[in-house]
Amino acid sequence: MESNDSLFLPEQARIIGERELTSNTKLFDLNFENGKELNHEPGQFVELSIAGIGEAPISVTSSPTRGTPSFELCVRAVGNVTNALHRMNVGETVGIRGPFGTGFPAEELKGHDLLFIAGGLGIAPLRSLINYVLDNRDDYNEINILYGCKKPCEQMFEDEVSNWARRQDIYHEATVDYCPDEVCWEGNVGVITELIPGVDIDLDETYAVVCGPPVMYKFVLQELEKKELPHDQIYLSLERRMKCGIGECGHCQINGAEEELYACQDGPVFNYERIKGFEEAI
Amino acid sequence: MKPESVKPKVAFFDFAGCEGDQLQVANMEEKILDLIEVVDVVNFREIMTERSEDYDIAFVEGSIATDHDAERLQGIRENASWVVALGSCAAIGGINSIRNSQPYDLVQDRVYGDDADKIEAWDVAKPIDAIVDVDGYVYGCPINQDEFVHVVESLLQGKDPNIPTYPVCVECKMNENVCVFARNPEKNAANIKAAVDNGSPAESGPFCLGPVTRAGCDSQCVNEGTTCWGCRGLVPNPNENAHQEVLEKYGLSVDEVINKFNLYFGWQQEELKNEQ
Amino acid sequence: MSNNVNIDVEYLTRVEGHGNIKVNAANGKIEQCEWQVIETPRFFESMVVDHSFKELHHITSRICGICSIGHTLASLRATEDALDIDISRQDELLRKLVLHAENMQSHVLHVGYLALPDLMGTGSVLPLASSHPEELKTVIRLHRLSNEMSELIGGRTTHPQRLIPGGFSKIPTEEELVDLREKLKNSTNDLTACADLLAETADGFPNFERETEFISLTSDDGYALYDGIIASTDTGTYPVEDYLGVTNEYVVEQSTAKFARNNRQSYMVGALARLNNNYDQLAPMAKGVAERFGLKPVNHNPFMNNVAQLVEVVHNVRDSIKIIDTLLDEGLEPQDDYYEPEIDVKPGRGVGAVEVPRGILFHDYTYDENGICTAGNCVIPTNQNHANIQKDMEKMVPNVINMKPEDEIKLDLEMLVRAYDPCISCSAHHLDVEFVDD
Amino acid sequence: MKAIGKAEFSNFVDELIADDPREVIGVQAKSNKFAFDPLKSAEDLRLDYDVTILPPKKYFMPQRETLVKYNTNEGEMTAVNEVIPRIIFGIHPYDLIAIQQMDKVFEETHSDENYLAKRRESVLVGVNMKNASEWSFAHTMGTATTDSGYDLMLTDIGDKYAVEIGSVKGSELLEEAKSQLDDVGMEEIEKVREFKEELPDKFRDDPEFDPFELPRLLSEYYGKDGFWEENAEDCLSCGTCNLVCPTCYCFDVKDVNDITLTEGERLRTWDGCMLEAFAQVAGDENFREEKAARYRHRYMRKGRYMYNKFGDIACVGCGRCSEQCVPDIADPVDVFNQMKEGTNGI
Ligand SMILES: Cc1cc2nc3c(=O)[nH]c(=O)nc-3n(C[C@H](O)[C@H](O)[C@H](O)COP(=O)(O)OP(=O)(O)OC[C@H]3O[C@@H](n4cnc5c(N)ncnc54)[C@H](O)[C@@H]3O)c2cc1C
Ligand code: SF4
Ligand code: SF4
Ligand code: SF4
Repeated sequence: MESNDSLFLPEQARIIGERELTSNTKLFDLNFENGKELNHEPGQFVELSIAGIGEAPISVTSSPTRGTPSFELCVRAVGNVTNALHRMNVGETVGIRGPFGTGFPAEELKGHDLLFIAGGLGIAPLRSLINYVLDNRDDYNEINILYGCKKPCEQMFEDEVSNWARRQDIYHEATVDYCPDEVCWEGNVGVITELIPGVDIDLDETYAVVCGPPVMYKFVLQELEKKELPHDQIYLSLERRMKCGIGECGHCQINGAEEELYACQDGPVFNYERIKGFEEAI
Repeated sequence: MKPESVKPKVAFFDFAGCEGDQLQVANMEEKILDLIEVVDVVNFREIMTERSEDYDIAFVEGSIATDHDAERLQGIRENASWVVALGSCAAIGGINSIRNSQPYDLVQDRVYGDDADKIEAWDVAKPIDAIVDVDGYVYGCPINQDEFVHVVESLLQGKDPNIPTYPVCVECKMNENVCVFARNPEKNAANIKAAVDNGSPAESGPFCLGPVTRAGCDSQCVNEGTTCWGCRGLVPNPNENAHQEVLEKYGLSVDEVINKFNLYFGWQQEELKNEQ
Repeated sequence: MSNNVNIDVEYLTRVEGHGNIKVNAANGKIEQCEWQVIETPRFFESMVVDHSFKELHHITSRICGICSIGHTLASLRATEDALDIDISRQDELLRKLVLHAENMQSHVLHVGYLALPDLMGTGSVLPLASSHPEELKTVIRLHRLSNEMSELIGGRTTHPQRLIPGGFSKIPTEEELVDLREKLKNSTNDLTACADLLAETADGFPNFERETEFISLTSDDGYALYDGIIASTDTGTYPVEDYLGVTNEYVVEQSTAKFARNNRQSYMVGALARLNNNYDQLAPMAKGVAERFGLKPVNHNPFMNNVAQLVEVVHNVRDSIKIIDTLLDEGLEPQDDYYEPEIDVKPGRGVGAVEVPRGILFHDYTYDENGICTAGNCVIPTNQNHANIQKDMEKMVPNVINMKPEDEIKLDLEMLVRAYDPCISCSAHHLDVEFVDD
Repeated sequence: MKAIGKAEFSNFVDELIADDPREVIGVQAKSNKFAFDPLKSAEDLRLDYDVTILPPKKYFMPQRETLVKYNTNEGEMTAVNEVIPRIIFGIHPYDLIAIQQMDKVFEETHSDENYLAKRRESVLVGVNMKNASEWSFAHTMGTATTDSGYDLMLTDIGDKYAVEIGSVKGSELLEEAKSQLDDVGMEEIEKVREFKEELPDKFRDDPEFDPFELPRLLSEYYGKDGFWEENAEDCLSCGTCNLVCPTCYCFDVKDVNDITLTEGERLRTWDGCMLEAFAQVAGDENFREEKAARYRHRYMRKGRYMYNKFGDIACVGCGRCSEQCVPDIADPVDVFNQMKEGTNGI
């Protein structure tokens, strides 16, 4: 970035596509006005900005291998910026800064077995890596995808998910915490941790990649612990409050016994070995 | 989001209060003209004759202390999509709640003497959210115009206004005031020493409620040379005990501390007690 | 014309607080004609009890947002009287200045935003934004000037902060005063424009007179606002301490506020009363405006109160310039930014009387040896006017009842009440208090 | 080193106030305290102050700063960087060191022009401490003097100020006072040396720790049962200790709109990690909900994080937090001593 540039001036991106995924989550397809590419890595995020409302960090959910130069954001309406975005229409513009942060180590994972564990909206950042891996299928070994939601209507990317289920070269399991009687659901019922014991894990070869709501991590990690998966073979993507995305504002700092990390720069993707002693992390 | 072509209709109502908050709105001068660009003011008894029962946003000023007022407020609630408490009397009971801690027969007697029976009012004054659901709050006695604008602007844009949850000290420090507790070091030191030596301070000390009061006023009273009186009410999680200790350490008696907390916090303290 | 009249104005608009007008006439005979005050009581005289002398002005300022500066000053004067606190001449001049600011703000608001729409036949000031944009901007400019002035001296337009027992916590700088003086001088055109505007529309005021008593402060030192003694057009002067003997408040069924009477069944306070008592002390330019409207003492048309308010605005501006000149000539004595005067606390009772926009205001406190209030009493101008409003209505209705349609009668009555600029929200307290013996 | 008579120095400052296009800032009395404020006259400059209420960081990272302006109708956003060139008189060494730490943050993380441009356009005139606040422990932190970070550095040596030149900017500023400058001899150099030698006596003598053990001590105390809870018990979560600290720079960003909803600004404002909502995210999740967690976090920042990142201990010992914390619980000496004594005892 040129030194005369403001770090805080977003670039304009136009909404070129919009799709409802669940009652409160939408997928947005965006294109920079100036035609440039985002050039992100799976697991990185952008600061999404709406003038008059504010900014929010959002993971890029599309894989850099697909659909470029446009990129996709999967956004749940929970607050000011996200609600405002949901009210916007195709053709309107938003501001984008980024991509920021350290994403998944796609290189390091090459040649290994992968176990994806996604809870709810956690699928958003994972989808980027999953599709990246599928587009470079030969570089990776076995692929397991576990995806859990509260209830069937909250499952997202149904077409892609059913594609995973159809593919022979992927092991995929979906689960919901509960299923209302009137809804037809073919997957499992129960929390996502219940799926983990059923997965065959080659302890030397498997990397687990986990993303979900804060409460999920503790229980998933307990299950992986039972499997004795080495800690440095687990990657997690964490959420924190962020006001700049670039390591200045101080909000996303996580303190540990020996060191402290910034979710926006050192993360949002962390190796579990590195943060396991951090009381504040999980 | 742009304001829709149909402007939202805004109404102002007042109950027991000084109407100083509506005056703050009237005092916006030219900005009022901007305001009526984006909303239709359909009811503002203080400055206009027309009135309409058809409105979207109701700003309500003043506390509730009679059955008649409570019914009127319920009517407003039914008509409006959004009810916003305007000012401390409506939002937290405000100065009206001073009397809540006084025995009601004494209150009546002091003011109306033998005619007390002619007066019908509740034994306590309540903020409006004790009667109806409230969608937004503009704190302050009087309200801060910028915050009012922010709340209106937020409502129009469908976002939650950003109302500070931190105490007044934050703004006070940003304004680089000399803290009330640092203005008279000799006297403070003597007080603290006396408290240590004989168990009670020598002289009534300084007081500031800034450390437990919700910010948003830009620490205006301290800027003007006085002290934070607590008019915007308590922060969501006040450390009242620690603050009480501070006030006592600097020389306030327990009674004095209670009196200061009662200036504006009367109703909120009752609520905190009930929660526990 | 209207043999049967049923006027029921609930929550009269464009006044402070809540008041109803009820008129009932059948076959030309009046059955009911009432000015009702229905404000929820707020019990200030009880709220002040047990609080420190340092807090009383803060609490009683909340009696009324519109005259919060006046209430603060009356409160401080009562406290200073009770505790024998002297304030410096500089502080006194600054207080006079801030009182001018409030008086001006309130009058501009009343004449420009509240009364003018009646005269122009609109329901509020808002339509003037498109029909009379220039006139409206003139009014807004004056209004803003007065607010800037009260902010500069009092630290805030409403519920001022800098006014404290013994003086000021913070004072303006000389540069700020020079700047303010310049702005006040430059407002002459706006003042004239306002006078023109009112003059164009003044024939809209009903031609109505009723002889009554006018009470205000008066002083040898000038047009009395901040200090003086009580003066009545009927019965002469009284010391401020004797206010209870003048105000004689009493309870009526139709009102949560009290009514007052002195020599007659009612009396009037406010701008017109002040003008009637102290006309000769007006600034020359203000007198000029009064003459333009043919306003001479003693005037008995309550609608002329609006004109009297405009005259006072001019006086406020001119006298403020004079005060600033004095302050600058004498040189502003600097003081600390967080000044708190040393005060020796002693028991005592004190009365403070100040002319606020709507008339003479009394605060009366008793303190114990720790400076804690044991009793308080406030007599508010609007309370003193209620009876006069009632009497005016009683005279006006029979005159018009067979001559005008109900709508016009209703408007006349509303205008009548509004002419008093009643501040009902603050008038709805106090009746009698037993005073603890000194 | 040069020297300038005190009267000549006053003239020099007055001339700058009158003629220099830049804003001239200096330490002045504010009631019974001191503050950096625009100077109206050299008379008001108080180079004998103990400590200012706020550090001079407010000139490089203002309390409220517009980053972006936008017009919602046209969907246009423009970057804003309002830079007022300034000459700032009277910065104590610990504050100069704090500014150098901030420079690293804003330069090395990214180059943040909103900060850096303001720094570039300022001339910093330091002054060696004639008086110290009773809370200051700059001596312990090694920040009582500094060899860098200033453009000019003054030392009061009686009827003159000794002037050390720290940069080209500094010598350019001195240009205007050239005729009044004296060359210094042994005597003046000796006086400056003596001045610095007497410095340690001005500071409190209770610190028992060495700054560079702090990262280790903090690691030991990170998970210490009850330690942070006890120390934070009376915390009001008021953020005073953050806001007054010369090395605190955390910020919030918010949009402020005008009533017509067309124009608005994105503001950066000071924030504080001691405030309850600092680590709160949507859905009411708060990663540092307890005041003890926030209290610990602040110490981790001061004593370890900046050290790990830049090699600096981010407490310069100014004592502002110690003095201004209303319940009197924010004194780093107290907390660091507790850790030091505790570990000694183990
Ligand atoms: C790295 C990263 C990646 C993410 N990826 C996604 C994603 O792909 N999809 C998605 O839907 N979400 C994602 N999130 C979560 C998303 O950023 C939040 O849901 C979003 O910030 C909410 O913004 P908002 O303006 O809608 O919410 P708001 O709650 O209105 O405010 C924005 C943020 O500021 C905080 N805040 C604002 N005002 C206050 C206040 N007064 N007090 C306390 N806190 C306040 C909120 O807690 C919230 O974190 C991600 C978060 C991170 C950190
Ligand atoms: S609000 Fe009060 S206690 Fe807080 S810093 Fe300001 S003066 Fe001190
Ligand atoms: S200054 Fe003191 S009370 Fe305030 S946040 Fe810091 S430690 Fe807590
Ligand atoms: S932590 Fe306290 S003593 Fe240390 S630099 Fe910050 S304010 Fe000064």
